[in-house]
Amino acid sequence: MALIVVAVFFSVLIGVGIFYLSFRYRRRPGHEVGQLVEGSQLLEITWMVIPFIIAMVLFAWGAKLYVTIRQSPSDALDVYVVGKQWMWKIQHTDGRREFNELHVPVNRDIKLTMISEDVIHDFFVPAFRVKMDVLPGRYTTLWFRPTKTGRYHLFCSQYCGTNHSEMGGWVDVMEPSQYQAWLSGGSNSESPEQAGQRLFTSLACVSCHGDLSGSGPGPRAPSLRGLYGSMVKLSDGRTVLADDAYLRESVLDPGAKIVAGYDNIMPTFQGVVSEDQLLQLFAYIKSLGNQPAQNASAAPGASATTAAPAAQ
Amino acid sequence: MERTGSLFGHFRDLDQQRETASLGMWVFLMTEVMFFGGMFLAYTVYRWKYHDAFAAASRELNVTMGALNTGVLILSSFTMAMAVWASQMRKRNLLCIFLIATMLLGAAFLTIKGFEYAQKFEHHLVPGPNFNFPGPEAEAQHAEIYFALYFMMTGMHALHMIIGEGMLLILLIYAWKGSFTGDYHAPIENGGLYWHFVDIVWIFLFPLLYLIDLHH
Amino acid sequence: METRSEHAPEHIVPIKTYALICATLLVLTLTTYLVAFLDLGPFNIVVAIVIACIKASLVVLFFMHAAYAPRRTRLVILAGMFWMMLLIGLSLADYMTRALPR
Amino acid sequence: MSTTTANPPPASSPPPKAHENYLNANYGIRSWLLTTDHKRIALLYLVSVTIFFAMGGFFAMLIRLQLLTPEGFLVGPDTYNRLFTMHGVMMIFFFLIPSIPAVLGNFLIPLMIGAKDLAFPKLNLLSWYIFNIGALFTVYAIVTGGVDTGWTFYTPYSSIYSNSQVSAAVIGIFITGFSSILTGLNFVVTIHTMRAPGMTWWRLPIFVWTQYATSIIFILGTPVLAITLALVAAERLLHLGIFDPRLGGDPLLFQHLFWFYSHPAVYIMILPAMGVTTEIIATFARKNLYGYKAVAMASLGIAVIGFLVWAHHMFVAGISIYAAMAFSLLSYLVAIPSAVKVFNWTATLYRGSVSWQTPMLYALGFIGLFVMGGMTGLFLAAIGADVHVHDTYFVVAHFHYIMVGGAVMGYLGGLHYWWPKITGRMYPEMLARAAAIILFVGFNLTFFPQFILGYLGMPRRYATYPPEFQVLNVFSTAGASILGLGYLLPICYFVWSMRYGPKASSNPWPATGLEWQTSSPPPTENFEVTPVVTWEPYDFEHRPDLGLPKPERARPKPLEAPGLELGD
Repeated sequence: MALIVVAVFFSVLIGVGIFYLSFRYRRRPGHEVGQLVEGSQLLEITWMVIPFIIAMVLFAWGAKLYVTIRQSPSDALDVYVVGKQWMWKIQHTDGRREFNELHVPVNRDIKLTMISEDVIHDFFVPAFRVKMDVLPGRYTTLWFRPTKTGRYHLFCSQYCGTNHSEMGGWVDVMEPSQYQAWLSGGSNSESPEQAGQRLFTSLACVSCHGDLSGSGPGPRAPSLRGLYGSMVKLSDGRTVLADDAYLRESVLDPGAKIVAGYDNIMPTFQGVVSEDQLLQLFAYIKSLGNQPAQNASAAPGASATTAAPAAQ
Repeated sequence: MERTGSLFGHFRDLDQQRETASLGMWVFLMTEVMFFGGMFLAYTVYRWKYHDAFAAASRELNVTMGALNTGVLILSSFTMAMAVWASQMRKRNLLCIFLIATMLLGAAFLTIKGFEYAQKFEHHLVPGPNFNFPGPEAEAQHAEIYFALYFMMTGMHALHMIIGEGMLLILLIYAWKGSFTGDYHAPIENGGLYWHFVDIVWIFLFPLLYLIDLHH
Repeated sequence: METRSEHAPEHIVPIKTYALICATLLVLTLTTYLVAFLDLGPFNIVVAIVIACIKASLVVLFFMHAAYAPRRTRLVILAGMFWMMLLIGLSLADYMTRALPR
Repeated sequence: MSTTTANPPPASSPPPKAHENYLNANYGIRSWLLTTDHKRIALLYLVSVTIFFAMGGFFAMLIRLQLLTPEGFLVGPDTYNRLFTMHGVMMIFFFLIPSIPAVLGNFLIPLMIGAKDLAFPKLNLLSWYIFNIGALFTVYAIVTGGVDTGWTFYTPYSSIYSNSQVSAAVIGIFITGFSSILTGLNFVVTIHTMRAPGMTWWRLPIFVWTQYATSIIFILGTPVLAITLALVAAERLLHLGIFDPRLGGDPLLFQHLFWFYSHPAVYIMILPAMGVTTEIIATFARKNLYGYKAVAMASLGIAVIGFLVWAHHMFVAGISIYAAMAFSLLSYLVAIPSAVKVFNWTATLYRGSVSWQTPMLYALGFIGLFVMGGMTGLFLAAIGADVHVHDTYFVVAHFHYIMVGGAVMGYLGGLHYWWPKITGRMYPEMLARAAAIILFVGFNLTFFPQFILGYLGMPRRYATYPPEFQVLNVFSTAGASILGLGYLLPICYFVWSMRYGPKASSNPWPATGLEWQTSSPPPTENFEVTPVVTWEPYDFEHRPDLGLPKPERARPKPLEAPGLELGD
């Protein structure tokens, strides 16, 4: 690492410099007072400019890496993570749910969409060099691509209360075939899409948004078919991307962004649906894909995301 | 340190003492700027995020009372400035009269503010378990943040007013004794600076809290 | 930073100035109150802030004698303003860019 | 050519017997508790911060014991969380922040600039009382169950979920904040208006420059912390949910506000220590400071740029990518003035006459540890690398290198350096050198393993940890016990020397500052006659009053450009 080289170089430079100078010019009889040495502007400027250049190089390197870390690739495998005191609830798009353990296939980009039910947590896998805070009330994302199978530590690294140090577990990186076996091996719980579809009916979303079987709009509200990843035109003229954050806001604070041509009649579902259920609803909405042709070009990334699990 | 006349022992002369006192007060006021600055940041962030809820919530405030209070406070600033003037001109009686006027105006401000607070309690607009805002639930939640900020900002301002009133009372007692009508009136000047600062805070609070979106 | 030379003699502001400033402040208060009822779109807030800044400047310059104060005092005032802008500006730099596409 | 009008005894003559000084001017508890003498107030602060340092150190000891074994050696997680929180709160708010400014700064600023006292002596005493009242609240929080939020008080944990004594602790810190504000205000005004004739800005000792820079942070940063903590307290006590995520509140808003103060607070700790180091290096190299103006300006530069970098504590907290980049760039800029200081200190040794007395050991140790701490800071400022090491023991090690290796080393070095001035007595030199070396060794043994631990991925604030981290933790605990011994030694011999130490002359080293021109300990009024300054700072050559021989060569040629760091 360039950083270590720079750090060691300067530490040694200064350390040796200090020792050499303070030994070379140690106090001896006949050498009781130091000599007046005038400052040199050139020297001052030199040792301002050189560290500045090094700093800027390091900055550029760090920033480039950071952008890579923060930008998830579009064809990543989606996994949803809900943190709460003091456990991780993990939900795969194919239906398996697990706690404090995350099974992923090797050599595949994995994208985590994370939210907290209570305080701030932090999803940290030292072996993958990734970490991201998990916030209440807002989604954050994290991605990585494991290249070696094995079991790796998973830690919560944002202090979150009494059992903070117990809020961890393992990331299991498996061969794709093993992963498939693991996926199908779990209890036959319904997939998030199915659960989301059930919620969609039981929460009476259908009565306004329609049953989403066709591509037409619902009775009093826009159809959600093909919504995810598309650009939505709002009544105030803005256009926004329908991502997780947008869906979340639309369910919990429906008045905030109103689709052009519709009235603000939707009640809030704050306190009615849990974070888990929200993610199930989104999974269902996503599973409806981007069928309407006019949206396909608007969000190529999203269509790939939804297509990915189906391909397996 | 002993004091000779109005010069404290660790200063060389009265000029140095006066400059020191004035600089000290100004520096203190800058700490106050940062103190309120924290709340202004919170306000700006939330107003930007939840503009509509803030607008709706601000319409629950009594704009007339707010405007009236602004006027009262500006007048009190004027009387305070006159008090400093009286002290500089060494007119003791006038100084006391202006100090009393300032205190009365300050008290009037606090009384009006008290009525406003009472109204908020009656209308269940005080954040907490009894908060009840007419409107959709999400908007009500954001309105609760608005009212939390409203009470925090105006509350801190009112606290500064109350401290100011206490300060004025002490200044009045010394002024009555004639302490500030000689060549030493740094306390009156500094008291004035403080009072004007509190006025300035309100000058910003009024449009930010009361006048968000009145044209509906 | 020649602080020694700044023994400015005490400046006494005439009453007339105070009265004029006070009247201006009251008029501006009325203005900001009335303007709030007009629909200026995004400019409502701009007008409100500008008027508040003018009022605050008048108080600082004349009631608080900053107009006659030594340079050092004005430096202190500017530093206070500048740091508050830093606090608000740099924080907003985060909030305003969060929703931007990457 | 250069003498003061003030000064009685030349450096070589013995101190006059039992002259009246600030210590023996009057006696009795009232004369101390109601004093407005900045020197006595400094000693009051010394007592207070030593007590809080001992408390914080005690918590640290328990923390290290707990981490001896993976499953936790001593206490349950609940207690452990309280331990590290109280360690942080005590050490940061009640020891590190007031240590050098309130003790050494209080004592020295008026002496160094030739004033009789600070500008507002009563305010100074009031600051001490406010400090202790705030501390009482916090101690109350400790004895009634403690606080478990971490010293950072992140919402919503602190505002909603924690069941511990958050309110009392937060109110305590809020109150103590005003002590910092008033101290900073006092220093700024004093440095502006109370300087003696001839003491121009460019003749101020660097220690005064750094205190000035520190005071700017006190004044402009602390109020923001105060209001932030007030908002947390209001949320807990009055349900004013400004940060409450259930209402739509933003948990990052608290972090922005908190770090706006708490990052510059790091510079509150390190800047004065840099000032101390500068004084010591010039004195014990008996040479003018290399690049005086650059060092002075670097102090102000650090204070100002230090305000622009706070969000580097939030790179993985969910701030926008753009903001993260801006703050990373700005963070690197702080490295420049810091580097300037280090290079200038090193260059000062060139052609000096270096003696390895105790304060010098601390100062050289400071430079070494500060460079280590600063270099690892580059890892944290590089946003990409920060993602990995953030919130791990790497960060813990980094800030202990800065705060303990930097600030505490500086504080102890300063105490040794000015001890003869403060008490009029010398400390036992050999013992003190031994203590300095023990501290240096113990410190590195404690905290260097933590860099590795963090790099391997051990998160901070863990009461228990996976077994593979045990070896390094045991090293760290072993180092901590050596470090603990290193702290006990100075406390013992300082107390001893107050009564039995050999009497110190007014200028034992000798040094050039004004504070050495008055007797040791100084009289209550500091100087019999207001001194007039006619010499440039750290000028040993033109100061016959110091009683030093003339340097062998009269006129050295200016130092040549680069290559200097390597020797000559």
